[in-house]
Formats: sequence, structure tokens, C-alpha cells
Amino acid sequence: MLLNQFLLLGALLFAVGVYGVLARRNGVMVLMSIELMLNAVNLNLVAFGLQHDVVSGQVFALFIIAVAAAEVGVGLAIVLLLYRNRRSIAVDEFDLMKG
Amino acid sequence: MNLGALVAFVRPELDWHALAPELTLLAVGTLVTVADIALDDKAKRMMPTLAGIGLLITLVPILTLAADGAERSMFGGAYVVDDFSLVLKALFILAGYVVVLMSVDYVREGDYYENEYYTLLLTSLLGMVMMASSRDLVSVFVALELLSIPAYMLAAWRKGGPRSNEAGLKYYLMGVFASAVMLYGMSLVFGVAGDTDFGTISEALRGEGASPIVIVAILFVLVGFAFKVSAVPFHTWAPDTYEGAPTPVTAFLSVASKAAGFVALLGLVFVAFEGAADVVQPFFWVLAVVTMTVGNLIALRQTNIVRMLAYSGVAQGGFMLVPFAVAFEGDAWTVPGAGITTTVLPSAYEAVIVYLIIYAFMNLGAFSVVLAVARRTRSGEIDSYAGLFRYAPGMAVLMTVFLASLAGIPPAGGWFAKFVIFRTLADASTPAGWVLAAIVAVNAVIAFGYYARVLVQMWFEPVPETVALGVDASGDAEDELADEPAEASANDDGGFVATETRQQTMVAFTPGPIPMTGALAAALAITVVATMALGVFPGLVSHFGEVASFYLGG
Amino acid sequence: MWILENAFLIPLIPAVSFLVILLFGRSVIGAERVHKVGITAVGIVWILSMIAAVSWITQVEDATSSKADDAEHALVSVNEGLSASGSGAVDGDLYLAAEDDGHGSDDGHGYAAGPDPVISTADGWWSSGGIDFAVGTLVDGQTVLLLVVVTSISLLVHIYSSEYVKGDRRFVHYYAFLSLFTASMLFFVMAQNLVQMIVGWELVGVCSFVLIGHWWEERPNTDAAVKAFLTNRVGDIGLLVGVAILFGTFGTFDIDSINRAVGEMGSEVHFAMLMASIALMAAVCSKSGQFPLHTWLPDAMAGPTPVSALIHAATMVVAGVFMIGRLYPVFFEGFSIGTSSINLMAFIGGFTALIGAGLAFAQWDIKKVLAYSTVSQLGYMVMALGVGAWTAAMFHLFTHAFFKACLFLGAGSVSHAAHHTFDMREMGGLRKYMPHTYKTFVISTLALAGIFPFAGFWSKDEILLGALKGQESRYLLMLVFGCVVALLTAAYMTRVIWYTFWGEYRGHGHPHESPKVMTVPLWILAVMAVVAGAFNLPTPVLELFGLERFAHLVQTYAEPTHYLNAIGLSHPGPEWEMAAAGLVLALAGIAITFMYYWRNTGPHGLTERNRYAKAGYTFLEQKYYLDHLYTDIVVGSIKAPIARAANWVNNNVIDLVVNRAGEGARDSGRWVYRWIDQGTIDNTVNALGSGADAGGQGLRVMQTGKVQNYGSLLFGTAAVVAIVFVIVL
Amino acid sequence: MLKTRGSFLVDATGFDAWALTLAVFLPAVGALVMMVVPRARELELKMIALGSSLAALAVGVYLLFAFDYGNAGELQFGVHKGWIDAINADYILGLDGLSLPLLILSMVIIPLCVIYSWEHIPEPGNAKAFFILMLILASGMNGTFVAQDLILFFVFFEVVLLPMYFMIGVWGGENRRYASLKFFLFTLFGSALMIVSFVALYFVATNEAGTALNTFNMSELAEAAGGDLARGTQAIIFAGLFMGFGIKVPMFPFHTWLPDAHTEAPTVGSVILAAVLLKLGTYGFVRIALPFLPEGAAAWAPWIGLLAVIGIIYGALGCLAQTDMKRLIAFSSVAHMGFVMLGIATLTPIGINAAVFGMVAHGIITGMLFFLAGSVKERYHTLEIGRLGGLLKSAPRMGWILAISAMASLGLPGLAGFWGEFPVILSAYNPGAGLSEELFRTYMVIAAVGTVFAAGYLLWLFQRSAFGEPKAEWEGHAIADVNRFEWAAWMPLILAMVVFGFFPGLIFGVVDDVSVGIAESISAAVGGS
Repeated sequence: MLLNQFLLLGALLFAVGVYGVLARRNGVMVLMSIELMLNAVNLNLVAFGLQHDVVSGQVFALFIIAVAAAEVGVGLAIVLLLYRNRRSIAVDEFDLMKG
Repeated sequence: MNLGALVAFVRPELDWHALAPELTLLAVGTLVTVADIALDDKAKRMMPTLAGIGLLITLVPILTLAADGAERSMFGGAYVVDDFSLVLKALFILAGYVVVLMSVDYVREGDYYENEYYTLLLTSLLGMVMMASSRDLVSVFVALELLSIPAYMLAAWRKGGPRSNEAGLKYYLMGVFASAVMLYGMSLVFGVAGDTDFGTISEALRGEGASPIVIVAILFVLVGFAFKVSAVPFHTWAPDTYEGAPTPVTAFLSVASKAAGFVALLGLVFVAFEGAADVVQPFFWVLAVVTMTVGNLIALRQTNIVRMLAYSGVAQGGFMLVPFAVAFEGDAWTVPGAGITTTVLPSAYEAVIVYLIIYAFMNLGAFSVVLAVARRTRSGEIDSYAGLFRYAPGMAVLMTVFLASLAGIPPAGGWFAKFVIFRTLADASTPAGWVLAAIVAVNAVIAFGYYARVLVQMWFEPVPETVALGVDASGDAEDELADEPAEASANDDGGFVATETRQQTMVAFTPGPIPMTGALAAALAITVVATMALGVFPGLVSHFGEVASFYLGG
Repeated sequence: MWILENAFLIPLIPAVSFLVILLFGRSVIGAERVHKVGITAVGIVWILSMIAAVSWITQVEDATSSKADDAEHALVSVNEGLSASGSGAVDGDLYLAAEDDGHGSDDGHGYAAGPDPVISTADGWWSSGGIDFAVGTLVDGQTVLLLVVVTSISLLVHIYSSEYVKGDRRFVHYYAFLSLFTASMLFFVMAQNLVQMIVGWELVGVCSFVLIGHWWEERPNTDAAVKAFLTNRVGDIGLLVGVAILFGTFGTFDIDSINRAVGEMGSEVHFAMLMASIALMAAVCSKSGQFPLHTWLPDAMAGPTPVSALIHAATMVVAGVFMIGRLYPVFFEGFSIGTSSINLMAFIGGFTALIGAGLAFAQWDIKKVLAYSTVSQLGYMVMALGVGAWTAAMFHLFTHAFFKACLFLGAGSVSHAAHHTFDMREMGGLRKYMPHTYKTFVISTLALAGIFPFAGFWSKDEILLGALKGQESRYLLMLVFGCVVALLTAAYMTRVIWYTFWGEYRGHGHPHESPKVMTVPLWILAVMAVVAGAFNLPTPVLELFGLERFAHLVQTYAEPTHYLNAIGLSHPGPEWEMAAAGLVLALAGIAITFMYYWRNTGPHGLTERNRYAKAGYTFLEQKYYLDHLYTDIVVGSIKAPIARAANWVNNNVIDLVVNRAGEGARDSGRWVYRWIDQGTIDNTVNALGSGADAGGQGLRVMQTGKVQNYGSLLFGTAAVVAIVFVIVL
Repeated sequence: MLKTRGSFLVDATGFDAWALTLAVFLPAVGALVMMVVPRARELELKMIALGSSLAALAVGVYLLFAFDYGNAGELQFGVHKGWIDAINADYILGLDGLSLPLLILSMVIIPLCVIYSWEHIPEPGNAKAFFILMLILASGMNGTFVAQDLILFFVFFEVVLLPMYFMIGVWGGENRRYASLKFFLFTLFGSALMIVSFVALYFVATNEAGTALNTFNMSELAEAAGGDLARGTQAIIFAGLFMGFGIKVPMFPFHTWLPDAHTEAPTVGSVILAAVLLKLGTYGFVRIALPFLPEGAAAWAPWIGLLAVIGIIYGALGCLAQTDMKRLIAFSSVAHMGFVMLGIATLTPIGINAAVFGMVAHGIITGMLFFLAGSVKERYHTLEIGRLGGLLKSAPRMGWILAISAMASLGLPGLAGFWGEFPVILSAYNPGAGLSEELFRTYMVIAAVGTVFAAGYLLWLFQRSAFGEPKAEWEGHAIADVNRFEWAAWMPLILAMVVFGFFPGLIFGVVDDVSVGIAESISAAVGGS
């Protein structure tokens, strides 16, 4: 069983995603990075599902894929809105409110 | 491996009565959307009414289920309807109803997509209602996203307003990021337990002990919800979002969605993670202390009332986290039916629920007053409350009641919420518990510090000539000036005190009675009556707490 | 006996008159007629007191006549109306049975077993800790003695004042508080328990406060009043503590029981009694103007002269002496008077007598001379008690009251004539203008000086006797003190006579004799000053006239024999030598002064020429620099050279220890307030507040407003916590 | 969980069962009625305020007559109804010899305050709100004195906070914001720790047998007298109560809120504060801390005594430092409460009796003094002692009242104050429960010295303000003498001073049974272990 490899790959993907979210200024890229993280999760779930020999892992993964799609939709909408108002999608420029 | 066994699909048994509340909500939501498409503009004024009535109707099946009393379980225990879930569903619905009442005029007077607003509100509520019944990682996740995604959009609902947009953006990014982290944790949990339903996880963890993977798994999951309940240091989105979002939405987020987070935590911690007590309890101990202390201290420095309430909400969340820190310090007792012995502390469980209920009403009340007062002052600054007692004594008294309640001063309801927290700690009577009790006591005092600032303005100060044009409460007014580059440059001076760099336009102020509307009056009435009633006869709420805690049996 | 059991009526009447005068004085009665109310009330009380005296005497007669059955008789007669809690009469017969043997002194006159005091109590005054404390009256010889003194003097002063204070701005208040004082004093002397005693003690204090400050528009008067009150409060520390000790030891306030208990337990409770005695001594020092707390008494002369006569000469100031006599067993045990040859009480008394007499020389204010004379005489009484001469002390109290009151009223009459000055340098030659005042004044002076056969002679003689051979060991030092004081007293009083009545009139205006209403009381008192001595003549004297049965009246009727028996007190018989010596000393004093002033012989102007003498004189004039001494101690500065100090004291002659103590306390109060309270405690509190505020400010750094910082914070925390847990667990 | 519904108090029947409830809630009802009356109709508002407070007082008078003095040690007029079943807290009211005097005191003070403020509502006016707050205060105070359930007690104890906060903050003086907030935070902090101790008691308190009581019923907890709790545990829980009550008293060093609050508060605010609110703390000590945790009390008594005597001297020094009449009176409260606490610390019946008497006496006397300060301020527009003077000349009656009050306050026998001080000194000579005699006798002497200081600052105050000629600056001003409202408000207090001074039994007789009971249970518990 190649569980550990799957997990390592998942972890790697997740780390990359986290880095992307925290480091990229472009809103769209941030969304993409989040997708990466979610896919890392899916990978884990499927792998564990195989290991435990249960279907719920795959089911969980399916749910995540579906929900992720919805999430990204909303996310892109918000980014568009921002772009319309501020002509920019650099997430770190939005700090009207703080403190 | 035998995929055949895996794919063999059995159609699950559906208990329509049990699903009635969710279905009703769904129906109402759809109805609102359809009506919006079908009807002409005049009829659209009916939408809030429609939504409100729909919510009230939703209470009916909840009541019938409660009367019926049988515990119903579906989808292999992933979705359960019992007293616990019913109590909280009722709470969500009521909170939602009050929010609708708060929204009616606010949404109508601002330029919003009115109907979609209610659709989203109802959808989000649907997610919460589902959350109350979820007993499985999958259903918890689905419910969470179902309640979050509409909330992201609501936060950004004032599409013209940069602040609103920014609020939405921050909420969204942080939200999805947090849920991604949470999901990663969930996947590990699944890996350890081999299944996604709480029961299995619980047993697996009992055996597992605190191996590194378990620790990481649990912590990541908890972080996801710590974000939801805006616990320090995962709270950072809350003040900005609360300030930027439309006030009713803020109220909604600060009460309903926070409550949903706690509901999920209750399920996870008290049932699924019991085996990992030595990870969970210290984590929550620290989390609770940091949350209430930091929340209180920062709140002391706020000059914008919504922002102040946001931080106060953070601190209150800290109080609600306290029972988790002693969740498993009870004497060993056997769960009726299940036959497993556990050291879960029932009073801790009740404490959270009791606090949730009371907090919902008093906080919604406070926000209602903010809404109402803003209709006169067009400002969200605390200073703008000066002399309120002179020209609108009734409103001042209401605000006093809610703030006193938040500060935990009898006879307003809040005192009982604080009391049950203390009671829990005393019940656990561990050294850590006593220390925590002392910290809670100190924080209760600090908290009054900033509530008092509002009281001082309302009661002690004369009526001002001018008020600062507010951040949010006054609608879009200030967003235009927020666009000016002056604002942006003001932010680059590195000063971290937003309230000092924020450019404020002072406008003349004429005192006078608060322009009330029926809906707002209703919202105030409901909240104040509930707050006082819960204070004078806490028996009501504590009864629900007891009822709900039977859930521990399942 | 009715009056003895219902003695509470006696203080009640003047109390009522107080209320009547205060409430209806101005409105109903009319301001100019209120004195009639007061006089009537006190008159009635005087009659009652006389009846009480008579009925007590008869009771003693019964008791002594038939000893066998008088125990029961006394009990029967006494126990009517007694409460269970109150009287010790139940075990009284035990003491009566303990007849005196061996205590008999030379003339064979030991104790006749007097009756128990008549105690009537009413329960339920207050109750605490399950104990029910009664209120009531204790009437015995000592009480009756004081009843007579107080009511008599008070009556005369009431009458005298009606002229002296006529047309005063606060005539009504004056009489009201005169009545109240009389009531309080009577209440005090018949107090059945210590709490009542305290109540009376404080009430007379307040009355003196009000009456000293009668003319409160002038700052000096109010200062004097406040000072008097505060000094007495200082003494009251002792009173409260002493009473607390007694209560703690015996578990009761009942004076009778306490006295008997001391007699029973004796040395068991010696230490407690010693502590109690020392504490109570402080109270005596303040109230009865004993060294070192006597300094308020001369200032108290700021009050109207009749008040000085009544309160600060005859009655209130003897309260301390009375209390010692009342609780004599306590002091007797505490200071082991019976066995020692010197003790605190005797020394304080003797020393006070001495310095008082000395100070009297240096005064020019006639009232101040009399005030210091009072201090000195009170010291005499305390000394007497200190050497165990109970009877002598009470006897001297009795006689002194009359002639000292007479002297004060005389002084008042003089100033009334000489345009309200009390400075002797503005008098002189008054004997021509006011013969009555003169005669009475001289008579009382002789009495005070102790010239045979005037009253003072007899009482002083007994005191000296007591010191000489009263107890097992003689109190030699006290004897010396006594003799010196006898000399000085005669001398300074003669000086007063000279400056006031002889020589040429140095004042202005035309002095005139005072009206009858003032002179008549003077004469009455003068007569008493002559005859009062007859009340305790020693047996041998009377044998000459075959009147033995009138011997030692005070001793026979006033002594609380049932206590004194128990502690074993003995009586000295008379000594011709002693009497002669005392008389000679007094005459010598007069003679010297007479030579000095009348015959103008002796070292005149010595004080100007001889610097030692001058220093000595200044020393006296400045009251031994006592006040200055206190002041320095309290203020903590270093003491200045004598002369400058003298000058300084002259300028601040009224600015005395208590005020200074007060200011000292105020300064320290300010210091504590500024530095401790506002400075430390309050600041800590405020610091906490602002600290929280600042903390909030600082924490806001977290809230940068940049979403990605939020994200890193979130994930960072999660990661860190995870790592920590993995390491820890 | 285990539920104990048994109570040691006999439920009353008929009107008696309602008497206490009425006594507590009549003012609150009055307040509710006033809320609906428009602000313009001032006379009606005042009438309602006066009426409801007098109605409560009427109930109080009934209680005075119906009270069975024979067994004042027992709770009477008992009411026992369910309230919060989940936490086993009930609605229990009861009245015994300890509660009665204080209840009556607060019932009397309120109408007097209403009368006093009849014509001068302090700035910025608004009689409606002013009287409503006063009535809410009344309900809270009455409730605290009769509540026999810890949670109920706590609720009432807290109810008084906000009204007083607003009273100081809205109608107060220059520095009112600071003073009011300080007052509030101090008390809130104390009560937070107090409630912790309450719940701790709920879970750890046991009966003699060692079985947990799990009750908030005060009479049961008192009956158990700490049960078999270890001395250490008791001491810890006692510490919480100590903070709660000690801050309210206030004891040194928690006293700093008091002078500010008193000085800034409007006249009637100070009166209520001094007369009743401070008593909540001392009452709590006697009613709750001592009987529930005898050994904790014994362990803490020396420290309480120490703080008490420090308070006595310290308060006196503070008074001497003041130049403001009102602030001086405020500081004197610290000293007087020191005497009360010393009495409590002796753990003897005499001491506790004296403490209760001291509470009532201080309530009457200091209340009176604050009334006077208010009236002086009204006439002279200043309270600078240096600028006053000749009050006896310009307003003789007021001067005499000041004299009487000052004399009473400095503990003159024959006036009420004496009986709060002298017995304390007595009791300190023989402290109970095996406390160190040397220590407490030292305290006794210090306390006795304190009486001299008291005389010092009060006479100083009186001499400067009342004696002498009126200052030149007041030539023009006509200083009005006591007016009829003031007479009406003051007469009862003055009479009370004198009556209680001469008949102390009136209070001692009522309280004695209770305090004897408490002291016995303490010595029993301490001796027993």
C-alpha cells in the first residue's frame, strides 16, 4: 500500500496551497491556491478511504469537489466586484478597516 | 478489494417529519426567489413579510417534533433529530426572524437586491438548521459551507461600498482558508478513525491516544471552527467584516453563524473528540483565556460602536469557550442506552447552550438599538450616543438593558449566562478550573469598562451639536468619502489605529425622537422581553439546557 | 426608704427641666423667665436629696443598732424592687458576717457594718451575647454625699447665675445646659453599673464643652472648649479600656458585684486590676485635672464664672475622685495600696497637688489662680485615695466643694463689680466697696488654707494622717508633699486676698457690691465652709463636749463598709502632733505672705534682681513649660532657650498641647492622605485601569487590516500550537 | 444531580406569606408605574414615588408589629417557591432579628430621601428618572436583606449597582464619571469573586456527615456550618466572599472608591450609599461568610481585625486631611465601618451585636450628616470648611442639628453612635473562637485611640463650620435655616439617634439571638475540629 506516498503528496500540495494563499497578492491566484489545498484534502480522503476500505472517504471527496466549485464561484464574484470598484485585485490593498 | 460491496447502494430511509423544518425553509427560500422573478415590483415589497412568515411557519414542525419527542436518526446516524437539535434549530429560526425584522427597512432604504438578500438569509439559516442535526464530518462540512457561502455574499451585499466589499473579501478568503485547514484536519481524522461519523471517531480516538497525527488532525479541525466562532487569534476577520458588512448582516453573523460554530464544536468536542481530552482541554483553556482577554482589551479602545460590539462579541465567545476547557472533568457516568461510561461534564454542555441562547437575544437587541439610533444620528461612532437619554430616553433604557445584560449585571439575562460558566468551573473544581474562574471574573470587570463608555455617553453627556458621519450604520453615505485617495494615503502612515486615521466628516445633529418602524419596534420588543425574562426567570433557558444535554446520550 | 429605691427621679427632674427650657424656653416661658424653671427643678431635687440623705442615715442606724438581725433586715429592706441581675445583696450577708476584727484602730473605732447599698434596677436596658444588662440606681453613703454636694452647689449657682448671666445673649441655653449638667452629674453619681457611669461621665463632659464654649463667637472660648473635650476624650481611652478589662474579667458591669468580687478573689485578679487601675487612672487624670492632663482646666475658665464654680471646681472635676472611691477595691488591689509605700495614684495626686499650688503663684488672673488651686486640691484628694484614706478623700471632696465654690462665686462677684475683668492687677482695695464678698472670700480662703476650725482644716488633717499612718507602711513622700502644699496653699491664697481686696483700687470705673441674689449664696457657702468640718470630727475632739456619737459622721454614713471590709482598710486615729503641724504650716504660709505684702518686708523685687529667682519665677509663670514641652514633643522640634521659649509660650498661651496634638495629627493625616491614599493605593487602582487601556491599544497591532497577515496568523498559530502539543504530549 | 428542597424556614401563611414579597417589590412596581407616566407631570410622579416607598414602609411597620420577638433567631414570614430548578436556586425570603433592623432602616431612608429631594432635584433635573432609580435601589436593598437564597441574594445585591451608578454619574459633581465608574468596577469585581465563592459553596459544602448539600438555601448552609470542610478550603472560599463583601463595606485598602463616590454623588445618593449600601457588605459578612464558613472566618479573623483597626486610624487621618466637608464625612465612614468590622472579627456575640448596631447607627448618623452637607452646599455653594463658619449664627437650627449629629458620630453616650463603638471595644478584650487575646487586646486599644481621632476631626469640623462669626463673604447672602422639607426628612433620623442612644435594647434585643447563634456555631465548629 502506498499510503505514505499519498499522504506526503497531499501534505506537499497542502503546503504549496498555504504558501500561495499567504504569499500571492493576486486574488485569483489566492483562489487557485485554496483549490490546491482542497485537492490535497481530497487526495488524503481517497487514500485513507482505500486504506480503511470504506466508501465514505470517496463520498466525502465528492462533496468537497462540489462545494469547492460553489465556493470558487462566489469567490470570483467577489473578486470581480472588487475589481469593478477599485480597479485592482491585489488582496493586500484592501485595508480600509483595521485596528 | 471488493468494490462491489462498496458500491452496493441502499436507498436510505427518509423520515419526512424529521426533515420538515429544513424542507420548509427550502420551500420558502425558493418561493421568495420565484416570486421575485414572477411578480412585479409592487409585490416585491411583500418579500420580507413572506420571509418572516416563512420562518415562523418553520417553527411549526420543530414544535411538533419537540412534542413528539422521539429521537430520529437518518443516513446511518449522520443526521439526527433530537431535543438538542430542536432547541438550537428553534434558536436559529428565532434569531433569523429577528434579523429579518431588523433588515426590512434597512435593506429597503439602501440600494440592495432586496429579494436575493432574503433568499440568501434563508439559505444560510438552512445551513445552520442542518448543522444542528449533523453528527458526521460530511454533514457537518456540508452544513458549514451551506451557511457560510451565502454569508460571504451577504457581507459584501452593499455592492457599491468599498468597505462592504472588503468585508466580504476578508470574510470569504479567511473563511475558505479556514475551512481548507479544517478539511485537512478532517481528512486526517478520517484516516485515524476509518469513518466519518462521530461515534466511530470517538471510539477510535479512545484507543488511539494522543499520537502526533491525532493532535494535528484535531487541532486543524478545531481551528476551523475557532475561526467560525472568532476566537483569538482566529478572530481577525470579525471586526473588519462586522464593521464593513450591513448592520443586520453583522448582527446575523455575530449571533447566528457564531452559534452555528458552537453547535458544531459541541458535537465534535463532546462526542467525537472525547478520547483526546488531553489535547482538547488545554487547547480550549488557552483559547478561552486569550480570546476573552484580548477581545476585552481591544474593545476598550474602540470608538465605533459596531466595532466595539464586534470585539465584545469576540470576548463573549471567549466566555462560551470556557466550558470546553473543563469538558471532561466530570465524574464518570454511564450514558443511558449507549452503555459507554464517560466523564463528560453535563453542566459544561448546558452552560454553552444556555449562554448561546441568552447571548443571541441580548446581542441582537444591542444591534437593533444601534440600527434604530443610527436612523437618527446617521453615525456609528460611540460619541454620537451622547445625550441619547435626554432626547430618546426609551432607547437609552433599552440600550442600557442590553449592555447591562452583556456585562452580566442582574436582572438582565446576561448574569445567568456568566453564572452558568462559573457554575461549570466550580462543578469541575480542578485547579485549572479555579484559575480560569478568577480570570473570567477579572474579564467580566474589564468588559464593563467599554460597555460603560456607551452608558456614559448616553446618560451623562449633553447632546452634541455635530456627530461624525458614521462608518456603516448610516448607509452608503461615508463610502463615497472612503473612496477618496486621502483615505488611502491616511492609511499608509503606518498608524494602526484605524479610528484615528479614519477621516471623519462632522455633520450637524438635531436631536429628536428616533424614527421608529414597526419591524424594528418588533425586533426590539422581542429581544428586550426575552433578555429581561431570561434574567428574571432563568429557569426557562436552563430548562432547555438540561433538555438539550440529553443529546450526550446519543 | 422609698426615695432610695426610686432615686432615678432625682436626675430625671432636671433632665425634664432641660427639655422644657430648651423646647419651650423662648416660645412659651419667655427667655427672661427660664431661670425660674431651672431653679425650681433643682430646688425640688435638693429637697429630695436631703430626704434621701436622712433616709439613708436612718437605714445605717438600723443596720448598726442591731447587728444580729440587720443582715436579713437590710436584705429585706434593700431587696424590694431589686432585679435578679442587679444587686449583690444576695451574697451580701456573707460580707456582713465577715465582721471586722483587728481593723480597729487606736480609738477603737473600726467599721460598723453598714447596710448594703440600695440598688434598684430595671431589666432589659440592653442585652448582648445572651446577657441582659439592667439600668438602675445604686444609692449608698457615697452617693448620698455627692447628692447633697451637687444639688446644694447647683442650686446656689442657679440662683447666683440668675443675676450674673442676666441679659446674656444665650440666657436660655445657659440655663438649659445648667439643668442638663445637674441631671447628668446626678445620673453619674448614682450609676448602678459601669456603662451608666460612662454615660454620665461623657454627658457631663459635653455639658462642660457647651458651657465653656458658651460665648462661641470668640475663637479662644471655642478653642478652650474643644481642648477640654479632646483632653477628656484622651482620658476616655483609659476609661473605655479599663471598663473593658473589668467587664472581661468579671463578666458584669454591675459595680456592686465587681467590688465584692475583687474582695473575694483578691490577688487572683491582681494583674488585671493593675491594668484596669492604670487605664482608669488616665481617665481620672483627664477628668479631675491630674498631672499631666490637667492643662485643659485653667483654659476652661473661659466659661462663665458660675459654671467654673459648679463644674470646674465643685462637681464635675471631682467625678474622677468619685470614680476611684466608687471602684476603690479595684484600685486598692491594683495598686496594692494597703501594702506599698508609694504608688502611681498617690504619686500623681501628690505631685499634682504640688505643681498646682506652685502654678497658682504665678497667675494674675484670679480665676486661673483658683483653677490651679482646684487642680492642687484635687491632687490632694487623689493622693488621699492613693494612700488609702478613703474617708479623708471624700470628706475633703465634701468640704472643698463648698469653699471652692464660694471662692469662685466670690471671684465672679468681684469681676461683676470690676467691669468683668479677672486680672488682679486691675483690682485692689475692693474690701471697702464689697464687704460681703470680701468677708465670704476670706472665710473660704481660711477654710482652703486649712486654718482651725474651718472645714478645710479637718479634712486636710485626715489626709495627712492617712499618709502618716493609714496603712501598714507610711507614705512618707506623700506626707512631705501634703505638708508643702499646705504651706503653699495658704500662701498663694493670701496673695490673692492682697491683690484683690487690699491696697488701692487699680481698675477703672466704680466698683460696687453685688446684689443680694449673689451675696446670699456666697454667705450660705461661707457658712458651710465654716461648719462643714463638723461632719467628720474625730472622737477625741468631741469627747470634750461629750458628743462622741456625732463623731466621724462621714466615715460612719458614707463609707461602703461592705467593700472596704473585704479589702481590709483601716482607719488612723487622730494625732495631735499632726494636726498641730498642719496648722502651723498653714499659719506660716499666711504669715510669710502677710509679711511680704502687708509689712512689705522680705526680698521684694528679688525676681527682678536675682536671675535664679527670676528664672524660677518664669518657670512657674510658664507653668513649668509643660505645654511647651508637649508642643515640642508633638511637633518634634528641638527645644529653644528658656527665655525665647517663655516668650513663645506667652504669645501662644492658649495654643496648648491638644490643639497641637490635633494639628500634628492633621499634618500626619494630610501626609497619609496625599502619599498613601491618593499616592499609592489610588494610583495602583488607576494604573491598572490605564494599563488595561494601553494593553488594548498595543494588541491592536495584530489587526493590520491585511487579509494575508490574518491568514498567516491563523495558520501560524495552528501550526505552532500543533508542534507544541506534539512535543509536550 | 441531587436536589435538596428541604428548608429550615417555616413557610408563613396568609398575608405574612406575602409581606416580604410586597416589601421588596412595591417600590419596583412604583418605578414601573412611573415609567409610563409622562415626564411633564412631575407632581404625580413624585406622589407615586413617595406613595410606593411609603407603602413599602407601611409593610415594614406591619412586620415590626407582627414579628415574633420571642424567637428572633428564627426566620419568619418565610416564603419558599421554586425559581431556577435547573441550578436548584429557589425564591426564598425570610426575616429574622438580623435582617429586621436593616430592612427597616432602608425602608425608612428611601421615603426620607424622596421627601428631601421633593423640591431640589439636583442638576440636571429630570425628577422622573431620579425617583425611578431611587425606587429600584429600594427594591434591591430590601431584597438583599431578606433573601435567603444565595443566588437571589446575589441578584438583589447586584441590582443596586446600576441605579447608584447612574445616580452618581448623571446627578453627580465635577468628577462624576471617574467616581461612578470606579464605584462600579470595584463592586463588580468583588461580586464576581463572590459569586465564584457562592457556586463553590454549592458544590463543596457538606453537612456534618460529609454528604454534599448542593444547595443555595442559606438556612441549610448556615445549619451545616461548613460541615466537614477542611480549614484550608474554607479559608479559600472565604477569601472570595471577603473580596466581595470587603469591597462593598469598604475595608482598607479597598476603600478608595468610597470617598470619590460619596463626594461626587448627589446628596440623597450619598445618603443612600452611606446609610444602606455599605451595610450590604457587612450584612453579608454576618449573614453569609461567618455562619457558612466558621473555620474560614476563624482563620481570617485576625486579618480582618487588622484591616479594621487600620481602617479606623487611617480613616480618621484621612478625615483630618480633608478641607471639604462632604469628603470628610465620607472618610469618616471608613473609620466607622472599621469599628463594625472589628466587632465582626471578634466572632463574639457582643461584637456581632455591636457591629449590627453600628451598621444601623452609622446609617442614621452618617446619612444625617450627608443630608446636612447637602443643605450646606445648597446654601453656601461650597463645602470648603475654611470658608464656612458661624453656621450657629446664620442658621442656628441647622447648626444645632450638626452639633447633635457630630456628637452622635463621635460616639457620645446617650446617642446612637456610642453603642456601635463601645461594645466593640468590650468584645475585642475577649475574642471568640480561640483567637489570640493579645492581638485583639492590642486592636482594642488602637480602636479606643481611634475614638479620640473621631472626636478630633468632628469637633474640628464643627468648630470651623458652626462656631465663630459668619465669614465676611456671606454678608449679602441670606442663609436660610432648615425648611419644612428638611425638617420632615431629618426629624425621624434625629429622633432615632436619641431614642437608640437611650434604649439600645431596641436593636440589641432583636439581634442578640441571631448573633449568639452565629457565635455559638462558630465556636462549636472551631472547637470541634
